[in-house]
Amino acid sequence: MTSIPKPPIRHPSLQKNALGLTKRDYEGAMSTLCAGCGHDSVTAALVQAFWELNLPPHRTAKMSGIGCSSKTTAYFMKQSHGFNSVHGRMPSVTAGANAANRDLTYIGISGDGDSLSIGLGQMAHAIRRNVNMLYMLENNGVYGLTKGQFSASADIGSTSKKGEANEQAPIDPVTLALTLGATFVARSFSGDKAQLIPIIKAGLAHHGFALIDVISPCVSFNDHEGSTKSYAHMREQSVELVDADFVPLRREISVPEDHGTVTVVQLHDGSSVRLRSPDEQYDAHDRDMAYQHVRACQLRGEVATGLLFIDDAARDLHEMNRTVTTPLCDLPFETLCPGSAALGALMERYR
Amino acid sequence: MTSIPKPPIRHPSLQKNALGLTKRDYEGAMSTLCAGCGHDSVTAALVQAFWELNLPPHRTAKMSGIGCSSKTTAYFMKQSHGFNSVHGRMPSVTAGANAANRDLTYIGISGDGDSLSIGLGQMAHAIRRNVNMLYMLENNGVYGLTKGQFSASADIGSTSKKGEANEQAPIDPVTLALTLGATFVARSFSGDKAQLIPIIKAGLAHHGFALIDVISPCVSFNDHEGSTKSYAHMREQSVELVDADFVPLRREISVPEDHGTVTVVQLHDGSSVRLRSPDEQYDAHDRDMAYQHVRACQLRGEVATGLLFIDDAARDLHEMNRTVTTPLCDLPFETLCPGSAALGALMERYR
Amino acid sequence: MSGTNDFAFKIGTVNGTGSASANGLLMQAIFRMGIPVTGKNIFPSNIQGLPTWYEIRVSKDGYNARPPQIDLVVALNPSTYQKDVATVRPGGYLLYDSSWPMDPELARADITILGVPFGQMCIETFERDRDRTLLRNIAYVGALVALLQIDMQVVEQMLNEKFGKKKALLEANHTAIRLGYDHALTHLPCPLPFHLERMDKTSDCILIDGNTACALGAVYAGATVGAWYPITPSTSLMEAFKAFCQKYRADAESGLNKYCILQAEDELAAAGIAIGAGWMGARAFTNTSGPGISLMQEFIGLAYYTEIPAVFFDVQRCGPATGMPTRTQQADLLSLAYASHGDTKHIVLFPANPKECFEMSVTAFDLAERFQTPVFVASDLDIGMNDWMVPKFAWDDAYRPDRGKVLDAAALEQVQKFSRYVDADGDGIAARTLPGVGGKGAYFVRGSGHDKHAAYTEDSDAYQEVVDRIARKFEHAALAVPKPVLHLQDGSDVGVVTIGSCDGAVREAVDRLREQGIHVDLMRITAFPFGPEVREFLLRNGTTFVVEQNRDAQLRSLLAIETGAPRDTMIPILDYSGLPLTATNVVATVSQFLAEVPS
Amino acid sequence: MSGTNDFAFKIGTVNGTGSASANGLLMQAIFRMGIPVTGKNIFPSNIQGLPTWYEIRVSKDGYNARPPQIDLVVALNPSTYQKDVATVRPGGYLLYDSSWPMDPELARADITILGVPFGQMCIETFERDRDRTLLRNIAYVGALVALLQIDMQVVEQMLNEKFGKKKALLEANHTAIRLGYDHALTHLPCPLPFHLERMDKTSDCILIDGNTACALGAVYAGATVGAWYPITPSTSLMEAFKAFCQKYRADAESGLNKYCILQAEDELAAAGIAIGAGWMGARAFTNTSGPGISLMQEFIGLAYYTEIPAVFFDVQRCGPATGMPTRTQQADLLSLAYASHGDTKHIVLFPANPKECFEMSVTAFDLAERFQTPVFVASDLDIGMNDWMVPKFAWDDAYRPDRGKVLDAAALEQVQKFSRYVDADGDGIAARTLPGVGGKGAYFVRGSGHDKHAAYTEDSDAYQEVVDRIARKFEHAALAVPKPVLHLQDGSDVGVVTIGSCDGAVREAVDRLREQGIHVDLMRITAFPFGPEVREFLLRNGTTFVVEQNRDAQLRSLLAIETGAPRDTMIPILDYSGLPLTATNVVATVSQFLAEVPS
Ligand SMILES: Cc1ncc(C[n+]2csc(CCOP(=O)(O)OP(=O)(O)O)c2C)c(N)n1
Ligand SMILES: Cc1ncc(C[n+]2csc(CCOP(=O)(O)OP(=O)(O)O)c2C)c(N)n1
Ligand code: SF4
Ligand code: SF4
Ligand SMILES: [Mg+2]
Ligand SMILES: [Mg+2]
Repeated sequence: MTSIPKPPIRHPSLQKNALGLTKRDYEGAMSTLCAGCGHDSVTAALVQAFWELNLPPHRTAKMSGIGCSSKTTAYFMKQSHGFNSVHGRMPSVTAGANAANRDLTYIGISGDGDSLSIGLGQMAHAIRRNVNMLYMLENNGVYGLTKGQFSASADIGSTSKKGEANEQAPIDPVTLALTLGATFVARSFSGDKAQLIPIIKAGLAHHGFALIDVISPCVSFNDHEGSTKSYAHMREQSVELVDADFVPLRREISVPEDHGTVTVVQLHDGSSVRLRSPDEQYDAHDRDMAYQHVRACQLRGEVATGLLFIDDAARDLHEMNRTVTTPLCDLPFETLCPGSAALGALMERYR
Repeated sequence: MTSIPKPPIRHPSLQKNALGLTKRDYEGAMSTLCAGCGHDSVTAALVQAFWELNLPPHRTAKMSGIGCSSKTTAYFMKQSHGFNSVHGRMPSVTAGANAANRDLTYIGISGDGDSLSIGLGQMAHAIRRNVNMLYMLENNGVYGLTKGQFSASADIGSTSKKGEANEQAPIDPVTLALTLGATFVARSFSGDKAQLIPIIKAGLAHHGFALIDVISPCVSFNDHEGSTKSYAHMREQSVELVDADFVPLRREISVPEDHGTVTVVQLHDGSSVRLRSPDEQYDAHDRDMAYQHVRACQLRGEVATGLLFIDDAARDLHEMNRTVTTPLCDLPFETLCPGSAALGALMERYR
Repeated sequence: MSGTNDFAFKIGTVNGTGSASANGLLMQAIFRMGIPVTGKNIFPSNIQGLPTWYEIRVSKDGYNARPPQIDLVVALNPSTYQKDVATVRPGGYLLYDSSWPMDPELARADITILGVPFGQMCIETFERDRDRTLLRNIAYVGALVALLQIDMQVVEQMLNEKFGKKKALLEANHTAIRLGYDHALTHLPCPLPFHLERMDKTSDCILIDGNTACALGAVYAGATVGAWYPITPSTSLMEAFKAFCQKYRADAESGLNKYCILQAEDELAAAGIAIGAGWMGARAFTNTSGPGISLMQEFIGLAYYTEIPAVFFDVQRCGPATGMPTRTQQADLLSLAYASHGDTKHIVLFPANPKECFEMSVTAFDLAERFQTPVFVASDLDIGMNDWMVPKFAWDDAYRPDRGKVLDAAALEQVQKFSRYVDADGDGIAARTLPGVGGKGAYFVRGSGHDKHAAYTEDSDAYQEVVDRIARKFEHAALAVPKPVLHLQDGSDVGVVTIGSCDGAVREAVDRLREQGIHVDLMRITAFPFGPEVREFLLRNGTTFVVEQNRDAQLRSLLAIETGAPRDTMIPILDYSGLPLTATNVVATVSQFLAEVPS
Repeated sequence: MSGTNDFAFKIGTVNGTGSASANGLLMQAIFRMGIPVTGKNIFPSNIQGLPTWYEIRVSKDGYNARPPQIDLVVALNPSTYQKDVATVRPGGYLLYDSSWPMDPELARADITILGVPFGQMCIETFERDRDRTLLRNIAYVGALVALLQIDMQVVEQMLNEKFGKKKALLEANHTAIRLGYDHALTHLPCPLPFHLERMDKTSDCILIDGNTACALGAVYAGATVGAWYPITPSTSLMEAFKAFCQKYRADAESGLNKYCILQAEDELAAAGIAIGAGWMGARAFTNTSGPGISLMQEFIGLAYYTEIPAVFFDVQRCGPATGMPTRTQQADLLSLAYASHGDTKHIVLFPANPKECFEMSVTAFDLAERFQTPVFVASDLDIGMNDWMVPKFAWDDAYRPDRGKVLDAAALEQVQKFSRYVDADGDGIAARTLPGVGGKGAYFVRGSGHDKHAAYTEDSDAYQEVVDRIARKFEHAALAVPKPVLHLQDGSDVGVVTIGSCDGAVREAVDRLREQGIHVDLMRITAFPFGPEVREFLLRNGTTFVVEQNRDAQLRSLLAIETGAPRDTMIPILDYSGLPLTATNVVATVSQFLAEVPS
């Protein structure tokens, strides 16, 4: 019900997947995000991935916290149940839902504020529990919904719309997850469908906790310093016009389909980010190599993307807790209640 | 006021330090921990370190959360103000205290439950803020005060007093802190005074957040599996006698003063831990090398100890926030209140 | 008052020395002699080395409150001799370990001090340090067997049951018992004027604590997901749930678990897990205590507004903040009833003993699903961790869980359009669907403003329509929750209202008052929101006393807010010592008041 | 009622299009014409693309509540035309952007619809997309200048002030203004029957929002540590504090900051930071809204029990859970008054407008240090984020902070022994020391049970002694907090009680009622705990109406609990629409009640 035309999700044809569903069947309510918001691109990629994987929408549960990113669970798969919970606490709600019903596909959507500040502890412990879910961290370095405060992933020196520079070292969800023992760790960019969609499909296929750190620019507030084409620069001519509530309309940022291992992406403010996707030799099964690769890229001023680590042998929450294969919520009461005879016998042990 | 004789903190003489204070002046209330608890050894090491550094007790603030470990702030330096706050939230209280008064020495004492479960987010963000404090994580792999549940640092396969094995991968505070950008990261063992005391002194001297992960065995509940001398084994002859509330008296575990780079320490339950302290070549200024060293030890089944990483150039909370050198709590009101003239002028800007 | 089968004794030891099992042995022996008995454990918040006490009350009339006085103290912890001597009622006895001399200063003319060299005897008799420490406890049991005429056969029988297979151990225990017993018989005035005689008043009863009972209730209610973060005094609830599940919930073929217990990283996560599981349609719960309730406030509000069932056990402890974690109190009443910011109100159940813990635990799961809302069971440390003598629990195999209004695939076929928050039946309860059902069933749960179709809204009317219905839902809940327990007397002089674990002491007080010719109408609150009976009772008795265990008269506040009974018609009788209530203070306040204001 | 200098109009646009500044321009122009004016921003909880409204009320009599009716709607958002048309009062006007045709279906016989092709004119006049979007806002301002007879000189003067240095921009704005103005003059019935005429009623007033005022108060009170986690509608409070500090708190020589603002990782940490700093002796605060208050509950209890000063600003928003973050409400009253588990009670201040925000912000820091306890300032979105016309703030340079009882090194010299929690003066307030002071001053802060010497205790008496003193402390606080504001009339027929931002609407209602011959005594609550005046007022007026903005009559509950006034003598008048209160409902309820029950 927003009045801003959204970049339409293209349907070359209304082609059907194996379930006889078209991509429309995987869409949701109209996005209320800013035009050009990276999060909308991620939503589009999710629609594509779920459609391609022939996943029945009603067998998927969409989980999120609070934030612009967290709102997006409403913008795809309207035939799925969704749970927009409280800020930073989506992981625990998902762990509980998954514990009760292991048969659904769980996709959690969060932001860098939701996951790295208020939600850091919960994300860390969902990783430790290896909850079987795809965890999308839509990372824009700011608190979008509350209008652009720095998040814990903001780069040092990055400047806010109010002009102050961030002083604190950013938290990198990828090295953090690798350190915490995550069993699937990947990174991509909201505009890089060619890379993002396959990674999403891999994450959905992974048995356990799959983290995808998606760089997803906030067109309204990710105002990096130094760039001559940044808001800071535009402000020179028009700051008084650009009131806090003015948000210029933008198109989503996307990268060419067939890029090499290093891609340079221009952001709206004119700054750029270098993405490095792993080459052929890269072994995604070695946690320490993955960590070193990501750090090496960081030191080169590059962002390592792609599927960086996977442990496909790890046991998930249910295996660690040895639960029955039937979802707990489907067990008939008769098989759960010991009954009066057992109680009678038990009572004797308290005498 | 406990009835169990505690391992007396030895005073070879009542020698005075540069402030003319004896070690007694650095002691606190009588410990109420179990006899032989590793935490008491850490307390003794702290007394020694503060005494040797000639730190005036009243210029130190002792901070803690909740747990047996967190109780120990009461057991040293009775002339210091202490703050036993709430479970897992000591880092934020310390950040606030430090923000208000940058001139005091801050020592925070926490446990693995306090820091790695409920307090993970706060510890991570204290690291990010580089709060100028020494953070002692007294790590025993269990929740001692609540009687032995697994903590997030419990080893896989380690079994509880009730006999069940831990399934989840442990969180290692050292690699976590390195990943989060901590500026001082060290590890030691409660009984290894020769190594621990110098590290504590270094941590107190560090300008910024100094983490020391101290392996500090819980004699009552750290019941590792597999060991023939574990409680599990003893239970064979005497389980009914060993009621939940029976705790055998133990002596603290300590290691010989002059051990080589690898030390094997026998724990009360008969299990052992291999400690590796870095050799001469080791460069404690390279974050990535430190990370790799710790991981390499882990994979060899060893625990890397010693001062593992230090960044002595980093800026602390106050430098990042550009606060005045005078403690904020000491600024005279007159220098803080703009006064009526300024207000009058300001009012015109709201017309 | 004290006499045969009607007295109380207290044992003071050091925690971590193994006396708990010995004290349990004593309790159980008396119970097996058919004599009503209660025990109150008064323990410190550490693991080893601090003073700990165990109070045992023997009451042929079945009073289970803390005793008004202590006839005998067994003092085995020199650091508390002074306190212990002071505890003995005039004319009473103190038994101590004479292995080490007691400061004569401490002697009191009006009590008899008896000594037995328990420590010495054990050192002489046993080799291993641990045995010397542990068997000293059995030795004092032996002495009490002689002094109180506990049936030795019963005790030896229990030792056999316990150590039957372990000959050496059995030996050692029998020896230890005899050490104390023989020494007492030969050197002490056995039996004491107050002692035991077999009765038959316990045959259809059990000794059990409330946390175990809550856990058992959860198992019988069909709960499958339990999430928690350890905290005294609620920890043993989840430990019991796990033990019962291991016993009753292993799948016949696979041996896999028909339950999932998650130790969360904190209480916020524990609440989130329970809510996530409740949303999925599993019966889920979490157990905690005051500090956890504070941390769960945000999630509680979410479950209230999104209308998701979940059960929260609050085993209340003493004080604000960390307070005294090993002491009891009823001070979370306001925090629970109106938990979370904004307009909220919750169903809270108040068991008075372990039997009600078992029953209300089941009721809580039914109410949570029926009203699609978080339900609290407000127990406390006294109920939760002490052994109470209560009638055996019963179970009706015809019981089936009340799942509330849930539309499955078939039911969805029948409806044109599914709207999550529409009040079809006028009872304020809207039908829900469970994730995975498909068809028209999908909807979006959000803690943000939503209309009756569960769609996002910032429209005043659409928003109010939903919160107004939720308010209506609670009016219906007030009629569905357990009714207050009334004890009425004709020609009563005054009304007394109480709650939870105050029950025993207040009923004992009512009897004492009747002996004084004062007739009291008693109402025990068992649930919030209050049903009409509560208001009626308060209005009927012009002035009432409200007995509760907190400083700020929180129950009285709830009564004033919800029933409209004027605050000042309710006189608070408050105990926030952290110890279980005794009848004494209640009797005194009421009789004194009536003396002043002749009705 | 509407007429010259007495009417209201509403502008409907799409958020993210820059209309806020244009609306501000309108408000300020009217204000500078000397005419009392208020604006209410009704905005969505997203960043771009959703409907947003701005209501401007012009009131020669100075009424600042939401207007009872809207005379003119400026409809620039096609997606809300329907709603907007319905909003216009019979006989009123709708002005829309006729660049794109409006569905004739929407027309209403009883209103006049005016069209101006704002969009088209801007497209024709300006090149850049952004200018076309932004200057469209200035164009509708131009039209309103003509329709309402806003003083064009004032407007142009303001544009000059704003863009003086930027010629091109200035040009563009003047052009845009003229576009709207000229088109309106030639095609529309200017002026409308209700319009503006210069007055001199605003010369000693300002236009300011409550969050800015709270922040300014914190600066003047000498607060140096601010900790927060962003949340609507409290975010702008810390942003304003930062801006003021940058202006007033740079050290003369070094240029370094004489303040420290920490953006915490969450609200728990924000509370912890404020408490840590308060313990150290700095004046510290945090600002949040409902969800944050829920998350801070545990820390609040810690500060209460350990007696540490800290100020908490709660800018209340609408609903339980996330609710409607951009709507207003007063529904945290119970959550604040008794925040945290266990027996707790807190000082809460209730400003009614930005001026009181400034003053109570200072008072809050004084009370927090004097009573060594957390103090809450309960504002709301309406006060916090809307621009209010209030008298200029004044400051007495003789003011010095009340630091409460703090023993410094010198004072410690004088005492034998320092015991942190001893009530030396009988006012329930014990002297504290600040860390670092040395000498006898050191003590150990613990949230666990402690005695009056701050030593750990599990002893009932020692524990009770401390919590009893804290209770006494709050009896004294009740006498020290701001008194209620009373508006009494002789021969009054009924009493009305209200709180916070209801003030304007209720006072307007009182005037309307007086015109109907109904005389009302009005009491506005400004603080909790309540002083004796509150109880007196309630008892004096047998029946009172309690006007508040929440569903569950939370203020009435607090009054029933704390004053003893029977609940049913207080008739609730509730508004929880999320929008600021209007006088209408209050007038109707009171007059109707008196009609039924003739007094
Ligand atoms: C408990 C609580 N605190 C604060 C908020 C306010 N809030 C809403 S979203 C948000 C941050 C969102 O940032 P992020 O997760 O990065 O999402 P983004 O908008 O950037 O996509 C905050 C602080 C809240 N809703 N709840
Ligand atoms: C909010 C809250 N939840 C739970 C508790 C109960 N509790 C006290 S200490 C503790 C764990 C302590 O473990 P750790 O930090 O490892 O300390 P240790 O006793 O092992 O030294 C817990 C869960 C509490 N005090 N507060
Ligand atoms: S504010 Fe930023 S993150 Fe939020 S919707 Fe707009 S562009 Fe996206
Ligand atoms: S329980 Fe463990 S951690 Fe706690 S005091 Fe005893 S030995 Fe130490
Ligand atoms: Mg973000
Ligand atoms: Mg531990």
